Amino acid sequence: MSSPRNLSYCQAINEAFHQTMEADPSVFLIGQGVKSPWYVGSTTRGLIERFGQERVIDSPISENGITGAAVGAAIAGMRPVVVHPRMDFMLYAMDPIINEAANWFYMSGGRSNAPVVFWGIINRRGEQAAQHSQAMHAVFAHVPGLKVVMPATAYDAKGLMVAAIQDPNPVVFVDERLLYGHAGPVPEEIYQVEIGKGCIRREGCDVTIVAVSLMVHEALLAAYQLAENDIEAEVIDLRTVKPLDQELIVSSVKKTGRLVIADAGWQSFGISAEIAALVSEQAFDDLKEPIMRVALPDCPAPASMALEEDYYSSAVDIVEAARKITRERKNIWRAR
Amino acid sequence: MSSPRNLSYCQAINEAFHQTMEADPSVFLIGQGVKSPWYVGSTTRGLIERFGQERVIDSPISENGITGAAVGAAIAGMRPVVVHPRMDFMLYAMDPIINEAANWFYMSGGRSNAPVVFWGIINRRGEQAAQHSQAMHAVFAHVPGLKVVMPATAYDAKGLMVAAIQDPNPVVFVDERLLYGHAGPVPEEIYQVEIGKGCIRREGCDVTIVAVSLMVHEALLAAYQLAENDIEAEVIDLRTVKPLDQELIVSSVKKTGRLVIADAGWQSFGISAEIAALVSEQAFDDLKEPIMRVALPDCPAPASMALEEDYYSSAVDIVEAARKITRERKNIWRAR
Amino acid sequence: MTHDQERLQYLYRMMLRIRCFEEGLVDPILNREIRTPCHLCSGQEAVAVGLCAALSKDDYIFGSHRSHGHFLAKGGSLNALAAEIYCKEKGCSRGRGGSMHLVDPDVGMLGSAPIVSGTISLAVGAALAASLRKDGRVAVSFFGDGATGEGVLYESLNFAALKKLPIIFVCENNLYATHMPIRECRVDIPIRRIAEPFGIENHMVDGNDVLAVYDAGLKAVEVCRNGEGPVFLECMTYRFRGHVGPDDNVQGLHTDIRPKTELASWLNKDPIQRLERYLIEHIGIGVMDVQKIKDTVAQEVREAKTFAENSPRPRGKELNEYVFA
Amino acid sequence: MTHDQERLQYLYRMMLRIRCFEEGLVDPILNREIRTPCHLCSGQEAVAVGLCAALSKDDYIFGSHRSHGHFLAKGGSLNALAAEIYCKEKGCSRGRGGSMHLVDPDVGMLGSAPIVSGTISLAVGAALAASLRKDGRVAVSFFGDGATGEGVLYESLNFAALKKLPIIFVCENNLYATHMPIRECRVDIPIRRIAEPFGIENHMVDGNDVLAVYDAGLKAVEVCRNGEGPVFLECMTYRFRGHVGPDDNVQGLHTDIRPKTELASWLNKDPIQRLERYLIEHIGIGVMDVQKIKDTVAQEVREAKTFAENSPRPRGKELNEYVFA
Ligand SMILES: Cc1ncc(C[n+]2csc(CCOP(=O)(O)OP(=O)(O)O)c2C)c(N)n1
Ligand SMILES: Cc1ncc(C[n+]2csc(CCOP(=O)(O)OP(=O)(O)O)c2C)c(N)n1
Ligand SMILES: [Mg+2]
Ligand SMILES: [Mg+2]
Repeated sequence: MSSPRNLSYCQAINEAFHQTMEADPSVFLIGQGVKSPWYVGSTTRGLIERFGQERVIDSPISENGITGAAVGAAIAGMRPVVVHPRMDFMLYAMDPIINEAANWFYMSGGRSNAPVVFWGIINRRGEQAAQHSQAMHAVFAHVPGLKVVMPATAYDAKGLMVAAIQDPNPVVFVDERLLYGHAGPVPEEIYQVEIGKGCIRREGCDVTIVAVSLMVHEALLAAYQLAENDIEAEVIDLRTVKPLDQELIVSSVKKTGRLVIADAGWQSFGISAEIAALVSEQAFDDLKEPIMRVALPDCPAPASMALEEDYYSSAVDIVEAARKITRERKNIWRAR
Repeated sequence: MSSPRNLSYCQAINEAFHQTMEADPSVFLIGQGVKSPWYVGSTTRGLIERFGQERVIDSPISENGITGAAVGAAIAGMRPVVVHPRMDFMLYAMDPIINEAANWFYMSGGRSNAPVVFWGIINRRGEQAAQHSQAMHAVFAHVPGLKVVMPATAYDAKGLMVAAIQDPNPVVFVDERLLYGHAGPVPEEIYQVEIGKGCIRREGCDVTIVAVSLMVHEALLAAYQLAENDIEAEVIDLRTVKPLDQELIVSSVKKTGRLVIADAGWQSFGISAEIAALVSEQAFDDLKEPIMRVALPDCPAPASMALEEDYYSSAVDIVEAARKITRERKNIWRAR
Repeated sequence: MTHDQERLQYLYRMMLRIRCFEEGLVDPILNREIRTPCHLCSGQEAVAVGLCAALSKDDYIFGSHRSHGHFLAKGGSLNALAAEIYCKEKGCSRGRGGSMHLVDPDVGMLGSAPIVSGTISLAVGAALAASLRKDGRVAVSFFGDGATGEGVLYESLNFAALKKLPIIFVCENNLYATHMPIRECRVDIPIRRIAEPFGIENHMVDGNDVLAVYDAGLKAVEVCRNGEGPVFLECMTYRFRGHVGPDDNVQGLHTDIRPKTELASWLNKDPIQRLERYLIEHIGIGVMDVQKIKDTVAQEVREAKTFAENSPRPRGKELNEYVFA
Repeated sequence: MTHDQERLQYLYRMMLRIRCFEEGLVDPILNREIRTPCHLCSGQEAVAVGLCAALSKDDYIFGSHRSHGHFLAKGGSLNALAAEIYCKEKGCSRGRGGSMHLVDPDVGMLGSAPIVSGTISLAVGAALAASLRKDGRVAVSFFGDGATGEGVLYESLNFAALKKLPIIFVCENNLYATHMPIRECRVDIPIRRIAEPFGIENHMVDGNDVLAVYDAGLKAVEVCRNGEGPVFLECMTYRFRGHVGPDDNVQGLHTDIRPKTELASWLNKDPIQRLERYLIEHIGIGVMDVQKIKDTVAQEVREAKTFAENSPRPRGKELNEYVFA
């Protein structure tokens, strides 16, 4: 690979589009706001100029119909990416995503597939309240036939978008508007980050922190703080929510015996539950302490910033959770 | 209470409607097929004759609009029940259910509530395939602001429907077409089964089986078979999926030390995951064995009956799971 | 328009094949040999056949819950259809889909599915694909009168009109959606008029006259290939049998609320008999020739049934195949 | 129609209150005192005010993302609105909702929400409630031209027409949906025509003429109260400010693609100035009287701002309140 430059998360996504669209004329982009940075930041910069309005289709406000059209185009041999500049809008499009796309390959007995990317942006905070802040990756993860990826870094944003576009199946690509400015090294050439594989962002032996998307950064912050207290946390970045990289998670917990899960969605019936269930099935004998979950409470997103502060979790909560299950080291905490 | 008669599950639901509509003129029924037994069995028998077409509204095929109208009517002071004769159709109505109803009370700061019942029928098997077999209770359970109930018996079908209608919040009532013929004692008068409370259907000390809806019956069958092998299973019927009766589950597992969860939805990221996570958080020290989950594989529903047999789980699978975690009694099994 | 003999015989044979095949399902459904829900299109064959005859093999169609006819009319294999309805491994969807999921990409039958209106936007997407590739293909979406209740139809009309996509929206108005007469589903204004606020060319067609459908189809295809699509066709027709299965009344639920006289009057307009009379009386095809077609079709259908019966069931251990490509 | 002085002054005062209040938000938005996304309706006040003036207090309305005007026009409290926009505990939604969730059931403002078209079906439901209770209420749904892309609008039109519900669909056609001119969202046919296939009475209204809106509202209300609803009104108007916040261009993203000349021509049609001229030139209201109204309104708005600033923030430990009733 060439030496990587630093790109922001949204520039990385933009590069994924430029390169996949260049490489394959069947790739196209459709959805609300593809030509408006208000909606999608600079993820689509230069695409219309380069590939034309035909392949970069800013659409009427018709989430259901447009998403269905993307699915149909995929069935007819194209590789569409359909964007929902807020995940919340996808609630209008559940029929084509779940009833049609997710089931399509199976119910045709493998005779027809739908290689479509459902790109949903989590766009939270900023006193936008309940209908404009939702993270719904857990809903899609529950549905057979869908893959769900959630990049935390610029490198993964590009590599997972490329992988999603090139995958023969419907993939839900969920990114986080709050990460758009986050920068990191990104190779120039086109590459995939393998769907279904997580990675270890930091090694440690005392506690495993499994995190995803935004929460990976909080987990790393937390690990740093924990290290100051001689707790060495291993931080796993899921990258893909479905299918889960079970092996990576389980083998880390087998090593550390302790698990904190950090998700940016609701806790109840969320992805943190599946990870907890998985580990308590597959690493039962190795678990030394109860599994801790750091995720959103059973509450819609509030508008008021004062409430948002309490609503969203951060490194502090992860540290707190990790601290609870590393209690034999309590004396260390006390000492400081 | 008067001495109960035996009623079928669907007659019990029918009685809930007769009695709540009689008691409260703001209760009304709307949706696809309310006047067709093909859609809703005999759950609506006699309602039109008694309450008129105004309060028993068979609707155009417009799940989104009709569900939204039910939500709006609730906001304007009515108590609508909106039926989806197959849960699969609710995917068109996710916006009014989730974006609007679930968030409504919160985002109005408690100034306005939406007492609506979203009645979704799981209608599976019969070679109906992927779009006509789905159970999606886990999706709704994930969403703050929604309650989710799933009766297993005729008694609960009536009591939970009454409770759902009389609850000031949006409640998702999920029943199972396969149970419509199941009969049991049902008191004549109007009564509620408390939302949020499960119950113990069978006491036992060796293993806890937490089940819901259809799977309660499979769990009881399994318990019977297990008892023949000297394994005494405690069977919990959740009745309500959200909010979970945490105390009941946890205290049973504290007693038995073993847990099998039997759900009729998909396993991955499903309700069985939340229950497993809950127990491994709150009864960690009491758990003697890994938690076992019996639920649907990560696969859409197939048409072919031959595949259906493998797809759906039953008492056999529960017995198998329970057997695995009662391994110190393995000798008993071997002996037979 | 005038039609050559060969074409006329083709239309006749194809309608007959659908009818004969579906009527052959009645007994196996009633005796539970077939369990997958079958929505028979008996009486409506002219729409599927007339429209598909106007298409080329490469063109795309999407169907609904009632798509045996669409599948066959577009050129799908009778054997594969029969085997699918028996939910066998040699079915067009390998027994995973059943009656409501019929697919054969090789002949442009991109799929059918029972969520009402669910495939309309997919057909728009196929038309979009054709338009992006400039490959001259046309897409057809078949749906019922009941589908006019679903918002996604209007979203599809709007987007297709905006982008001038090569798509024909074919509404088979059989006057009922399950137990609901269309008058309880929408006000009494012709369905085709829903196309007007989107500026979409629209026509009412006698859906029991296969030649009328064929002609309307040819014109619509031409409009679409000229980049002047979409086109909306409302085809008036009627189903001779139950909403699902042979007869909603004999299957125990008594949900067919259609007046007997109404059914009788439509039976008089049977599209197959109509074409048969036309062939004999106006085209001069002999009664014997017609009988020969009938015999051939009957034979094909018998063979298909045997094929289906002899095909193996999917094996349980292959349950999880085809979840991902 | 002729209008009495009191009514005219009311219309003027109400429009001015909305304008003055919203213009007062500009600085606090720019300096980030206000963070909740504010979709200002400056320029569109006549629609909210004219329509709501035709309603009684008991009638219902539902708004959208751009509903400060609807809330005030229906009689919502200025203080409660201001406090909500500051996301304070004394806001109409206790700071949980922000600018896009305005509610006051006591004056029939049943709610607003930013999911495009999301509240249209809710308004249909409120009309259904009124019709079931036979309480004579009318429901109004306010939505934008962009909302015509969403299928649920058509489902709502269909059901409301079928049941003759007392609802007025008010489309505020301001020619743009965020960065998209309406011509990129649908073909060039008047929006109001979408009501036709459902047999719904529909009218085009000058949305910058408050008297025209008021008169159309009165007539529509009468139609609805007579059981002959629904009615669809397309009100042509224009927003003077950005899609969200004061100006889409100064806030960094430069997404306002509207021609300057177009904006200028609409500024000339400012509904408030228009009514002001009319009051002075035709009704004989004195310039001093107008000034007095302006002063009163300015004072109210100042007080509301102070009220909002002095209201406490919601407390973190009350985060989970109001999840369930
Ligand atoms: C979204 C959805 N809602 C409801 C149903 C149940 N359903 C199956 S067929 C049907 C009627 C369809 O009527 P129409 O479109 O006129 O087709 P026809 O059966 O007359 O061919 C309905 C309501 C469904 N399959 N999907
Ligand atoms: C379902 C949905 N899709 C997209 C959006 C993003 N969005 C917010 S406002 C808006 C434009 C609405 O335009 P219009 O209805 O004309 O109202 P206007 O802003 O002009 O008042 C859009 C697309 C949304 N809020 N909800
Ligand atoms: Mg029909
Ligand atoms: Mg607009």
